Amino acid sequence: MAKKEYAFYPGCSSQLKASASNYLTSVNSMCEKLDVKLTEIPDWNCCGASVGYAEGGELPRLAINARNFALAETHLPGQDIVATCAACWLGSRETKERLDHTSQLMKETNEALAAAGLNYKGDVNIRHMVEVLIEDIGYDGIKKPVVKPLEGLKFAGYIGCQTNRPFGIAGESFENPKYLDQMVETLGGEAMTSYDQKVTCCGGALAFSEPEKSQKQIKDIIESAYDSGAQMLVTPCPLCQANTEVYQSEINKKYGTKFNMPVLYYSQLMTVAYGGSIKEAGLDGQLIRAEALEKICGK
Amino acid sequence: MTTANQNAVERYRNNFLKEVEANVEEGDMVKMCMQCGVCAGSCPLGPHWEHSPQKIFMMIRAGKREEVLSSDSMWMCTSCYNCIVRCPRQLPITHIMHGLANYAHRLGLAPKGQPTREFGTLFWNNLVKKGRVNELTLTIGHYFKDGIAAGIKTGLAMQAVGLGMVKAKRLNPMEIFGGHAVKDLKGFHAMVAKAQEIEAKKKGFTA
Amino acid sequence: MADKFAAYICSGCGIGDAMKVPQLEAIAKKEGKMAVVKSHHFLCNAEGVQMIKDDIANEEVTHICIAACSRRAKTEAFQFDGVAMSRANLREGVLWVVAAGKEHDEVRQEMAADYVRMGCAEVKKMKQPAGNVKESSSKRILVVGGGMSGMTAALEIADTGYEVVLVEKSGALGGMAANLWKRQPFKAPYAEAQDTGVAAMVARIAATPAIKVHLNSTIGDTSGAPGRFIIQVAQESGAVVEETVGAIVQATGFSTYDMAKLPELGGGQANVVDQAGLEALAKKANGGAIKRADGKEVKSVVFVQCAGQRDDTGTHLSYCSGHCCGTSIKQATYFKDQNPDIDTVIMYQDLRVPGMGEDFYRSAQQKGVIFSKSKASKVTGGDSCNVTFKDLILDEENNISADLVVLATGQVPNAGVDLEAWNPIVTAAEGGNEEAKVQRDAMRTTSVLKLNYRQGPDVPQFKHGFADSHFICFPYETRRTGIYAAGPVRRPMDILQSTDDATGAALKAIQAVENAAVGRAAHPRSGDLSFPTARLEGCTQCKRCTVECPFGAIDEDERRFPKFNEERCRRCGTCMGACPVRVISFENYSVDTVGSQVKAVSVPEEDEEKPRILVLACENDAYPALDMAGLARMTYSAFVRVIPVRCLGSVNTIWITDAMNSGYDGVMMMGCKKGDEYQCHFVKGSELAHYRMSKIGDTLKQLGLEPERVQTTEVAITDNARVVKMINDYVAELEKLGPSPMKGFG
Amino acid sequence: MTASIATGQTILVVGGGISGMTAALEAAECGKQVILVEKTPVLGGRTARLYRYFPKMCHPTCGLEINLRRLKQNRNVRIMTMTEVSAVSGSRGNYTVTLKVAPRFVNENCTACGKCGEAVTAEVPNPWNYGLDKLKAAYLPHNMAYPQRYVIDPSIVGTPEGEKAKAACPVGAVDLEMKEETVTISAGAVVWATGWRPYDAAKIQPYGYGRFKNVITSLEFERLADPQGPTGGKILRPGDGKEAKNVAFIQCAGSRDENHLRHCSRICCMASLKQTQYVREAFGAEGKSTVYYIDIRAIDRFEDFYQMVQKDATVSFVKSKVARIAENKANGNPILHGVNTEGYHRYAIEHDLVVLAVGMEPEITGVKLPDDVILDSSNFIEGSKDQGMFGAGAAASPLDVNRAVQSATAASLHAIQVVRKNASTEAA
Repeated sequence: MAKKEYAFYPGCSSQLKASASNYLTSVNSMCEKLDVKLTEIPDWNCCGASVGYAEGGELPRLAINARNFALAETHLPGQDIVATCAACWLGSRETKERLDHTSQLMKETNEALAAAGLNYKGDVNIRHMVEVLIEDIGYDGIKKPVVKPLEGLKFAGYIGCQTNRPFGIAGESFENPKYLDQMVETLGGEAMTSYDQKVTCCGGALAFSEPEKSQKQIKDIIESAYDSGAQMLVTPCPLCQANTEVYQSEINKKYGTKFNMPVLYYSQLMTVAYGGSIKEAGLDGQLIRAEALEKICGK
Repeated sequence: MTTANQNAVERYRNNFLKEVEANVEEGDMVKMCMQCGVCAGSCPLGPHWEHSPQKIFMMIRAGKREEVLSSDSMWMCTSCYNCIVRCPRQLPITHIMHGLANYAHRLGLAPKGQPTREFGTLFWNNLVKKGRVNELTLTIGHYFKDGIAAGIKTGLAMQAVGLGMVKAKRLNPMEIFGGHAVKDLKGFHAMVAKAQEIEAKKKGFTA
Repeated sequence: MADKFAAYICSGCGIGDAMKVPQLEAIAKKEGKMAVVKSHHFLCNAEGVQMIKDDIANEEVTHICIAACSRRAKTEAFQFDGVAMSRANLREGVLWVVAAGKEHDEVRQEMAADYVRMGCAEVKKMKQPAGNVKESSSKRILVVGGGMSGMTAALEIADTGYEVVLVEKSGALGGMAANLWKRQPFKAPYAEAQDTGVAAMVARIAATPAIKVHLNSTIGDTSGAPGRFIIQVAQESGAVVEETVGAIVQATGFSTYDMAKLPELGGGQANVVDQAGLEALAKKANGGAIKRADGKEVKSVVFVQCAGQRDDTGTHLSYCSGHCCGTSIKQATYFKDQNPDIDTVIMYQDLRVPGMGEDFYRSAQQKGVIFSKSKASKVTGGDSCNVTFKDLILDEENNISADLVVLATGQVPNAGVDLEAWNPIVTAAEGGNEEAKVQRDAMRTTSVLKLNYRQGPDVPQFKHGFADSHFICFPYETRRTGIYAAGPVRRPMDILQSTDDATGAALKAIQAVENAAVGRAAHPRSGDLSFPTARLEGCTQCKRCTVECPFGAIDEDERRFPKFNEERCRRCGTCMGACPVRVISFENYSVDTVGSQVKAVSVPEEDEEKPRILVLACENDAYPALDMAGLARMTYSAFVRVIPVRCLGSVNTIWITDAMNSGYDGVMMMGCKKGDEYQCHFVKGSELAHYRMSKIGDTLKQLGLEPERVQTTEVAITDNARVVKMINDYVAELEKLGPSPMKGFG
Repeated sequence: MTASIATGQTILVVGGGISGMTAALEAAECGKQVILVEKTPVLGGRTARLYRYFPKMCHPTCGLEINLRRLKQNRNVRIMTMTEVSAVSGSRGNYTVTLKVAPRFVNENCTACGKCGEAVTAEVPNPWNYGLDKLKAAYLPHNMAYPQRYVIDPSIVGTPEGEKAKAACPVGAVDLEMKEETVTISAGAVVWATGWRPYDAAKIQPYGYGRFKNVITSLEFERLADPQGPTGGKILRPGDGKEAKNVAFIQCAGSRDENHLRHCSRICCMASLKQTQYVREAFGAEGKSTVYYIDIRAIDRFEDFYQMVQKDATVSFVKSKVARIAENKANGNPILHGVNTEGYHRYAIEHDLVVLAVGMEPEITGVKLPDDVILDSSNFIEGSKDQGMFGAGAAASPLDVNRAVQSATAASLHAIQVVRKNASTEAA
């Protein structure tokens, strides 16, 4: 298989020792096994996420995303930009759409970029790692390197919002996307297809500003996962991962629940199935340890 | 009343819809709403809205400027995009809500102490400072938004979580002294400043 | 050529296995008196059909009875020119509905035998309708009304090669549409108001020799019938021109609901106009800024939808005029297209722009027209108008001021005289009531068509004064043959629908003149060449036929005898059913064709405990329902004998009394739904039957019979399961009653 | 059949629903030669599968019976079922049309005696009931099927089941050797009366059609209410056969929606109002109907019907486009989530059954039409540039039955005008 190369946009949360550093770790191991080469966009900056709107306004948010595009165009010409973070992907894609459709905004954006000595020509292509896996590698490609099938492990595929709406993964439905389930099955695990909260919002950035409201959301998400018979949650989004994992203890305090469900990234599952170590899979980065998976690594 | 707000009132007299079309992100789509209410029913935080999106659109058409801009409803948006994908008129509702919130914020009409307003501001300033988000300072800044006492309180409440994150190498105490940043900070800041300047001019903000 | 009768009995589809066909043949020969009797194992296939054709050709057979499947089946196969034909229903009517098994062989055979007897008896009384080709029949078509619908009809008729007489009461063609600045879009992309096209149509009409136009003219009098209507065209000058036409399209359009009736909405006050008023202002502005009557440029306008419409209090119009939402949208864009800064608000409760109108709605929103779901309660006119309304979304009372307020009032049809009101007055007038005579004459002056019909001067109205058809599948099934309403006179509608409607009416008018020329019936018995004749020497001038004819086909001549206008007749036979002295009949459907079937049935003696029930079933709904019961292999009592009738209205009470006299135990009549939402395609057939039967109670008593022995029921075509239950329950009921005391005396 | 049978004076009508039958009959009753082609084995189209019509609540099969009788006795119409148009060439007054005739595997000898149906055991989904039930693979499509002739489902041809059917037929009507035929005819004018099809409800994801058994379409509901339907007219929900007494009707399911159909399908409001009366008919005061709507489009005198339904205590109205449907796993009831926008009232209401008032899309969508045909933004047929082909009924616009018949009658006259010109030129 020829090496596939992409311009990598890890995003703030996936940096070293950041909240999704374990995501980064596992993505790197996963890509190694799949012979995918990721080259970080040099000097990339934050996407502004969604909540940046309050102070950021429209054009500044477009500009900071365009800055990443411009850098990618210059330093990694011809390579698709690949984001692992849902917010980074969405922020970038929205910026691209907006600039493609409104020449006025494109003009103003480049005016701003000029101040940083940059210019965006408008021909980057933005993709999420999940798209790369499904479209470029394919499920067969994902299956090939499997050496330790995740036999007997039950996962609820929690997709969340921003990898699903408004763009979503080609061929998937907004209300019932199936790709995580299919990945889990491909890796030999068992997908809880009856899980009915897979696209429920975790509260996103409001986890900080409106904890009660978003923790109610998270409660439903975890509860339904238990109801479906899952042992673990798997997700493609760092914010979803953080919110659903970090606040379980809080929710237990508030609602007297006994939640203790590991929340993992698809990339961690793959790394484990590919024979990676606990460390390579970033399993040591779990607040709620995924013993069942660690056991497989130990095998 | 901020001068920006004054100007807006002057310029649009009683036609709030025109004002929104000109100054609010995607505001020119507000007029296309047909009041079906699918957005109102699709929002995860729906129960916490005083006015649903579709109702806000009607209020805009009805010229209820103060009521809309001082409302904290838009601030409930979690950016889940359910409303966008279901809207039969394809209104970019999420963005309009963000736009309205930002506009109200810029005019100084947004509710004081609205937590998301404050967190959002904190977040933006944090990312602009270094070009990348510093999760530690962000978190601390957030906990201490209501002053030391409250900060320590929430801080302690979340201590377990915090320590857990540190233990899991997903939160770095050292970040408090610097941490991740873009190398060309100068250029980055110049760019952001420029963008803000253009936008302010366009929308009549006195930046 | 002498009549020669033949019966053909099919033994296919299992008939031969379940019934003794040779015995049936014998019956056809002996009792049915058929000259030729043959059976075939597969009568409907090429060979069987050829056998029949050969007999017609070589044996000079003129009348045939096919004893096989239902008259509704294998119609392609059993289609023979120049012969009269009856069908005895041995398959759907016997084989499929009588329970299987030996124990039922006897009753099954008896049933089949009776149907063969009945088929033979019927065909003996039948004549092959000759038809009635007119040497001189007019194929010109009168169009009344020169608006959009009338002009469309006229042009479409002319384009099809027929001559048109177009009568318009005003001094110019164009009607309401001529007063519009623009019309709603009627073609993709449905985004912009379009030119009305009136001028072009007027020019085309002027350039079409086949269209003769009478302006400033009305209809002074209409007499005759399809193919020979005599029209007196009354001109303004007082002069009268006579025109002969074959059919009529009534496109007399609508008037706007009078704003003055809406004082609470500012009707009559300054700067409050209706949609027509706004069109006038827009025409005046001619694309420039629209100004009010006082010359002030309009900077803000509010449209109030459903003004005096959709009113359930009984004060104003209860219906919706359909076009008004689209019209207000169009009018709002008049302002927006001229100056986007003009505030335009449309207050609606349900925005009704069906179909592609949705694109027009979007386009207006795009232009900044503000739509507000709210109900206006009060409008005041003046220099600054004010509208008090409840915003139904924001759930609050509010008010708004505007330079101009437009009320979307409704369409009121120009349909002429309401016959519901006319009939009692005429009856009174005929009774010699002088006041009524005055009323009648006054009323007649308000008539549009001034028909010289026994049943009134205009076409019957359906609902809210609109001259619409009663049927969903058949919008052109009118109650006056050869006269077709088109456009808003028959239903509230916009221009797009009107032009479609007028084109359809044009076709029906053309069909009507072609039918009239050869004596062919119009829908629903289209193609029927039979027509009613009366032996006037027997007539008692009771007028029942003239009064009860649902289509106003029968007038009274100077001697008060019924005067049949065959071209107006729809061949339902209601007159035949009405006639107490039984002098009215069709060649192939008469008191005898049915009566002889009733008598042909062999009624068992009392001790045999085999009741006989006569079922007279409407051929359109009840008879198919019975067929379908057979098709579904549901079983019902073998004691019934079913005779299909054109309509229960054609049922003459003599058939009932004959049946009872000959010892039947009961008679069951199956007709269509009656009442306001009647299903009867001959309007009142079912209702008349119920009425008539309610009257024969006395006759039954004289015969010493219980009234329960005669039942009149309503059956829908979907009732195959229900009809089986009805029959079986009725048989059970009659068995309780015991056998008819008349048995043996018949 | 050869081209000689049809000439430039022949009118081709495509589609045997009420619009096609009307166009064909009106022309034929004006003395014109007509060829009526229908894709399915029977005439009648969509309307024949409705239980009742609004606003009269009468039965469509009543009008069907009249139209069939008109057809049976009119020799100007040649009917071809199981036939589709595969190509049209030529121009106004002189078209050459290629027809594809699918094998029925039953010839005109068939007397509909039913022996083949009795012999066969294999079953296929019943197309007449939208697959809500099954019927024998040798079948008469329905009680009023015309032509009244059986159909052998292709799935049993070449199997022992097929042979059973053949063996059972006493008149040699079963012909398993039948092949698809291609026929070429000429016609002066073409009327496209190809009708409509329901928008694919599964595409309206938040409503879970296909995921939740008790969410059905308005057309399926017609079959449930019809005595000739799969439940014999009992309103039993597909999930568990339980009586559906509390029914939700969701308007604009696909219509007025730029994610689905841009246009308003016109009939759905009235159809749902009508169907609330089915619920009343079935359960009386115990029935409960709730209509979720954006605007109730009961135009002209349909308004009377709306007002009548509004007065019906068993029917309530909620001004709201339902946001999403969830399923109560315990009892299979759909739960509707949304907001009543008249004053902003949030709801989460449970019903026994949800009926989606699905929109109309032209059946022609996806069919290769002659380039000359003009379509609007929703693919409804406006006509042809050469003005020799015409759209009629629901193929031309989303129309109710009454207006479809108006439209078809008008199209019929336009077709007559074309062939008439031919006649005069040919005579000259």
